[in-house]
Amino acid sequence: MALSAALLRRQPEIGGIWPLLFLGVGAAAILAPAFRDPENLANVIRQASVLGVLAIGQSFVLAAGMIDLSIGMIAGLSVVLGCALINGDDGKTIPVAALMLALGAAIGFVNGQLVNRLRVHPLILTFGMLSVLQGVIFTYTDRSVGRSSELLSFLANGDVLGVPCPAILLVALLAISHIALTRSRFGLHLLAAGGDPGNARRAGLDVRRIRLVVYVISGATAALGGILLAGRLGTGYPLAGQGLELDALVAVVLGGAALSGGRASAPGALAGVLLLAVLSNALNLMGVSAFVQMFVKGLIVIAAIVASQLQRSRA
Amino acid sequence: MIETAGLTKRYPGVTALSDVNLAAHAGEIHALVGANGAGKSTLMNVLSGVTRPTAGALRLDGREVSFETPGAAQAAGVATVFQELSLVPQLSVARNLFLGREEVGRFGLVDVAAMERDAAEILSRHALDIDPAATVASLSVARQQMLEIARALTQDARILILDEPTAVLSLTEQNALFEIMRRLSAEGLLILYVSHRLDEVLAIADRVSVMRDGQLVATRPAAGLEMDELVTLMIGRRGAASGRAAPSARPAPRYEIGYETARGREELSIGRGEILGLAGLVGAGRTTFARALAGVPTHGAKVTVRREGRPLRLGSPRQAMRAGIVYLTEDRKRDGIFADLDIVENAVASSLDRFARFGLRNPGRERASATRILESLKLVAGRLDMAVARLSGGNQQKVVLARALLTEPELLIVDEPTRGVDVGAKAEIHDLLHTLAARGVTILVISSEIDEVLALAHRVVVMADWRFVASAPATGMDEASILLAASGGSRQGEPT
Amino acid sequence: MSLALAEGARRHLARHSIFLVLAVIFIVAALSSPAFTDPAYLLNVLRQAAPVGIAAVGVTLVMILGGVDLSVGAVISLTAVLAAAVMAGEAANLPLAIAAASAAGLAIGALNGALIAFTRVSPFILTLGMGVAIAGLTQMYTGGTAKGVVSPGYREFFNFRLGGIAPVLALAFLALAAFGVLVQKTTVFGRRLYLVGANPEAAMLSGLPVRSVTVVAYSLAGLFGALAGLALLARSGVSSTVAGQGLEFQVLAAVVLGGTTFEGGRGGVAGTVAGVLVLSIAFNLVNIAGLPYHMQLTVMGAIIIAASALYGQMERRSD
Amino acid sequence: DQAAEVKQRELAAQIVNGAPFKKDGPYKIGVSAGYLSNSWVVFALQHVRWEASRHSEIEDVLVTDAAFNPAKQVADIEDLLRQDIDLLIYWPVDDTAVADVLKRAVEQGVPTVQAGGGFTDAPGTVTNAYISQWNLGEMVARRLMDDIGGEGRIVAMLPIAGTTAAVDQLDALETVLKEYPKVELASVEYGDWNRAKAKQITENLLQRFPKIDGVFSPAGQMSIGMAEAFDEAGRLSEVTFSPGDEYNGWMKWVAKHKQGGAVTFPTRAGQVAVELGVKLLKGEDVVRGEAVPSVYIAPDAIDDYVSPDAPDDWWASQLPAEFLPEQ
Ligand SMILES: Nc1ncnc2c1ncn2[C@@H]1O[C@H](COP(=O)(O)OP(=O)(O)OP(=O)(O)O)[C@@H](O)[C@H]1O
Ligand SMILES: Nc1ncnc2c1ncn2[C@@H]1O[C@H](COP(=O)(O)OP(=O)(O)OP(=O)(O)O)[C@@H](O)[C@H]1O
Ligand SMILES: [Mg+2]
Ligand SMILES: [Mg+2]
Repeated sequence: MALSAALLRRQPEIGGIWPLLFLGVGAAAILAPAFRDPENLANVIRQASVLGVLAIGQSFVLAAGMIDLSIGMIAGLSVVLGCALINGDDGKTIPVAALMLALGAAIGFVNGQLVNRLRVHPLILTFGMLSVLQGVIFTYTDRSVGRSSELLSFLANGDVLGVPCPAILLVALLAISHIALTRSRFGLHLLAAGGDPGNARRAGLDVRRIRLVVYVISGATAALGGILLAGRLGTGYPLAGQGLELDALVAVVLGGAALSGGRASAPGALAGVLLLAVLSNALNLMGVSAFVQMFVKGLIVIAAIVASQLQRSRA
Repeated sequence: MIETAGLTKRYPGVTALSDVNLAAHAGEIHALVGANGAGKSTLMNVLSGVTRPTAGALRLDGREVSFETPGAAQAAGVATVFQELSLVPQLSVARNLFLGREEVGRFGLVDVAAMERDAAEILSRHALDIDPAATVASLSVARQQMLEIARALTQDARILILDEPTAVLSLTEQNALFEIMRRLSAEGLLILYVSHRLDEVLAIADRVSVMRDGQLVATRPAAGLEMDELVTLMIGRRGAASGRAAPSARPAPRYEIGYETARGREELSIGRGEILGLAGLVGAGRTTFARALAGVPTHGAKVTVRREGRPLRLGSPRQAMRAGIVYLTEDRKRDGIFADLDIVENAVASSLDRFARFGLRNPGRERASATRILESLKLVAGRLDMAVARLSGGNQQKVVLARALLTEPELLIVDEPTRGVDVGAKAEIHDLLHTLAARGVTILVISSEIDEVLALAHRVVVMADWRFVASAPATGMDEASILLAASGGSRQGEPT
Repeated sequence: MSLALAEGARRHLARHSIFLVLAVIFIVAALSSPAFTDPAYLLNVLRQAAPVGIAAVGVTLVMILGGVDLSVGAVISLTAVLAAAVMAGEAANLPLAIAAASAAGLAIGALNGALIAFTRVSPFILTLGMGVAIAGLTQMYTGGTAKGVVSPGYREFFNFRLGGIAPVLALAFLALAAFGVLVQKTTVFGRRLYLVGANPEAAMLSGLPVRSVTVVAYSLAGLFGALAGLALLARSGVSSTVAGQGLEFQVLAAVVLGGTTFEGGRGGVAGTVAGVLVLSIAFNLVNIAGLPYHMQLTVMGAIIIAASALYGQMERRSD
Repeated sequence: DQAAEVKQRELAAQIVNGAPFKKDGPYKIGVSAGYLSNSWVVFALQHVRWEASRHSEIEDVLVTDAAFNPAKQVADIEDLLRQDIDLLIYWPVDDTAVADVLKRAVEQGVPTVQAGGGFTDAPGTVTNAYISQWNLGEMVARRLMDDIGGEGRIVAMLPIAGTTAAVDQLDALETVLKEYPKVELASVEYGDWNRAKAKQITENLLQRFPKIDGVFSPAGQMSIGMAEAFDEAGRLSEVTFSPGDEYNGWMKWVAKHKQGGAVTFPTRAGQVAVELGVKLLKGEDVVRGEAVPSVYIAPDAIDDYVSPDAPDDWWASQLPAEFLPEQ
């Protein structure tokens, strides 16, 4: 509570998502008593963790005025390759995880280079990359391969002193990202480059390098999300990452980021993810029909985005 | 200390610079003048690393350099205030001020507090009353301009490039700027100064270089240079100075305007065919008033208008335009031109309906009307299907004017109509406004150049702190009295 | 003067480089399989492309405006099912079915447009959310099984080949595309789309009815989405409640390939049609070449990137 | 392959002790659907509901939809467990991806029943009401081989790449093909259970191959799209269609063209799953897997199954009227 209050004060422009999240949590707690169960709350966090990691990565991308639709498939690739290589072996977990992070970063590097050199709109470029990676995954395997390890499963599902491991990971990532976005020189340059690339360049910033780094971050975080996802699924399912990119995008924008760049917030993005996860969890607990759930999810996204927009234009 | 040798820059279809050899020394204020599109900004962009030349060399202290990026130029000691504002609107004042050179504290983190503290100090040193934590987007254009200058000044540069820094500044700020410039040049800085305000140039510069059609036609010491001579060099012929508006009997009020703000309710009336000049210092609220008058939904400002006693509905610019009220923006790039679209498309944007039948366009009539009016405005352009972004500032202004005129306005509001416009075009625009007024169009002119207001207007109203504080026939006012009213805020003169 | 001419030609080329891409891919296709020289097959490609193509015409209009419509896939699913349900196997119900589907598309489009015009939300996220909501609505309405039986004669009519070669559906697609071109080129509304897209602020100050242009454009996108749903119904009957799922991205790719940018103010329907054809030929080409399914995805991705890169390069040359 | 099939039958015949799951009613059943936007699944779910209505001790059926997302299915099952369900019925997006969470369910004392997919002996799955995709694929393949006389060129149309259905069907087909060296499998395509996509792919196959003798397509939904493409190309007569399933649109086609037939993919699996689950809750023993057999419906017999007035997207079933989905 205190943390978010402090956030609210510091960054009024990202205020929109917090009241909504509190509202959502409050409504869930009242309407679905099972929601309040601490074990359920831990579940919600586990369920949100993969998307949370991806959304935090995407915040950097949006801050720089770019977009990355390939993250779902990067995560998917890291699920499939990671499981295939680890195949249940705890000893291999860490080196393979490191390898996946490097691979994700490398794909991000390619994205960044292509955006810088080809003059293709990043949305189209990364959409093309999504398709390419999907093809690569299917060429590698058309069915679930390999197994994750105990260690990975612990990372994704376990807890330390009652705190879910993914929560610890998320908080750590969030802290680093938030500081990087708001307090580091790189973060400032990122926002400048996203806010007005031409002017940032004239101010002496190396906009191309910034874009490159942003895609590397995005690729690496997507791979990290994939590693978590591998822990949750236990196997390398080829379609595991499908659609994550859009959910991440929605969460980040709900969290106050502008698709036009120059504005993004890691805590906001995470709040957006949590809102979606709470929503899905609470509706499940309330026994709302799956079809109605989908409808409600759409409505909430619309309502949230419209509300935050109205609030912003009033400010 | 800086020299260019055979500098040439070609764009498809235009040679913006051709074989330019410029030499400027440390400690001098070197002015660069020329008509719109002469190539001044292009030259400055090359010097500051934004644009790379097609041919030619650049020497700094005798050593050949080539700036691949603006960052490289800054590292070599070239600080630039660009003609187009180049701040990042979403970021705070302090962050903009130190962009790329942030102060880093513990753990390599940016020390925001220290930056804001230092920013406050720098701002107050330049007598700028701006909150370092405010976002740049919330500042007026003039303040943004001052902020840019302040930013360039903090860069410890050896060369300072100012590309039309005074275009949006009012007199006090200009004077403050000139003060700073003199001090810096005395400290050994080279200042390259681009401006259309020739009197200013002659007053402050040590030497003046004149550009025409991409060529450097002359470099002269400012002392002893006559204005006429300068104009002749610039445009290749003698310029015609625009005359003052003929004093005329004040016409009966046609528009009665009520203006409500947090400061209270103000009234203003304008007659048919009258040119009313609105003067004031930066931030006096002239633009806000004008936009509200033209139907732009505005926070904290409410305008009611009666034309010949009958109230007008002004809920949107569209409604205002239907009622004959048209506003020409002070910020062409942001909300004036449709940069990617061509000249005709820009010119007819507001009057498509007039030429259309049943919602179907009539491109022939559109083009014919646009051509006619653009010719009468003496537009200089290669082709009419050229993207408007490629025109020089003055010609862009003419296109935007053409758009307004095609709607056949009754009340035309022009905000800084000659900002960034060269002397030739400026006189043409002035003449045009006079002609329109003579035809019965009511005109409201906002300008930060008091000279311009005095030259154009029949009557001058001074604004300060969102209120109309003075009103008098132009003949009864001079620079001093306007400035006094604008800064004092005391009410004087006849009722507005 | 000659310089100016050359420049004009280059700009022209840059604006229409998608046609160059189309020509290249067509030549490659024709060389690798004789099928592509057979008019009947080509018209069939056009028929295949009809649902995506028709939707893309509408989406082009909103993208010229600087917007985007990601709800179009869900609109296609909804309207296809809705139309079949209203038809209920009776030819007499046809007009009502077409009207109902069009009205649904129009209403959803108008809602998108109104929300965007009056609250200025990001169209990307709004229409994404709208797509999810509409998909949920469709499932609620159908309970998961696609209702309805297509009227006799409906599919036969659209799949009938005039003169033995030209399927009516392909011609309908061309007609709607031509209509789109006309709207864009000859109407005041069409010109306003470009103006608003190029600079919304300037458009507002210039007295353009920005809001109503926005609402109309999105309504048209919704309507074309509905017509795309009807086309899908004509092409393959009603067999699922998610028939249009994912089509929005094919639509988007086609529109962008066709030279309409996300920033708005540029492009047009003709380019979009070429973009649709490029994607369609590319898909059929990799398919006919017998590449395995996975390679198809990779090749499609590469084509999308390469074609837009080409476009970007031509643009750069021209400015 | 054959050996695996035999082994599977042995495994399925094992007896599961119901005693550890014994519980007094009333019962709450959780259903985790891997996807619901598919008419087969809807019919299977209606069978679950119908069977549940026949047991007065079942007071509630909770349903979640993972929309083809295995991670969401894991989350859904976690959410269902939090609601104190007594029995979990599921059909997976992917078997292995839900194995872990199912194991957790069993550890919490909630019996798990897999409904309608292939048999699995993962520790998290207590019992199966299974339809062997492999078996079905084999039946379909053998019918096709008979119908084309054991030689010629065939193409295969499978559902979404990577799903168990696609994997098992292809495996069965390839196994059968080993016995028919004169049959060439010219191309394997993935039509995503999407009629329009199957049609477009087939249009290209028709360009690629001047002659196609047979089509292996166990999913009737895609078979119709293919048949339309053959028909429109005027090449329907050259080809022999394999049986599809009892998808109504396909059966209408079979009734009209008197070829192909159907190998059922019974939606009744949902019902069997409930029966198995209730037995476990009462402490009775069950088999590890109860096969819900596919039967072959010859083209001549199709009239007993097809509903000419119902939508295409409909399944032949014995559901009582009040449990049929709305038309
Ligand atoms: N990026 C560009 N692409 C094409 N032409 C350009 C570009 N930038 C400038 N030009 C052209 O180069 C010429 C010189 O322009 P420049 O901006 O240097 O003029 P200027 O002297 O600064 O004029 P002003 O007083 O209006 O600012 C003009 O004809 C202009 O249209
Ligand atoms: N009536 C008003 N209500 C609230 N704020 C106002 C009002 N009038 C002016 N302001 C504020 O004062 C600032 C300066 O106003 P404006 O830009 O209209 O001044 P200006 O005289 O045109 O100055 P400039 O020379 O900067 O263009 C603006 O940021 C605006 O927000
Ligand atoms: Mg200039
Ligand atoms: Mg102003």
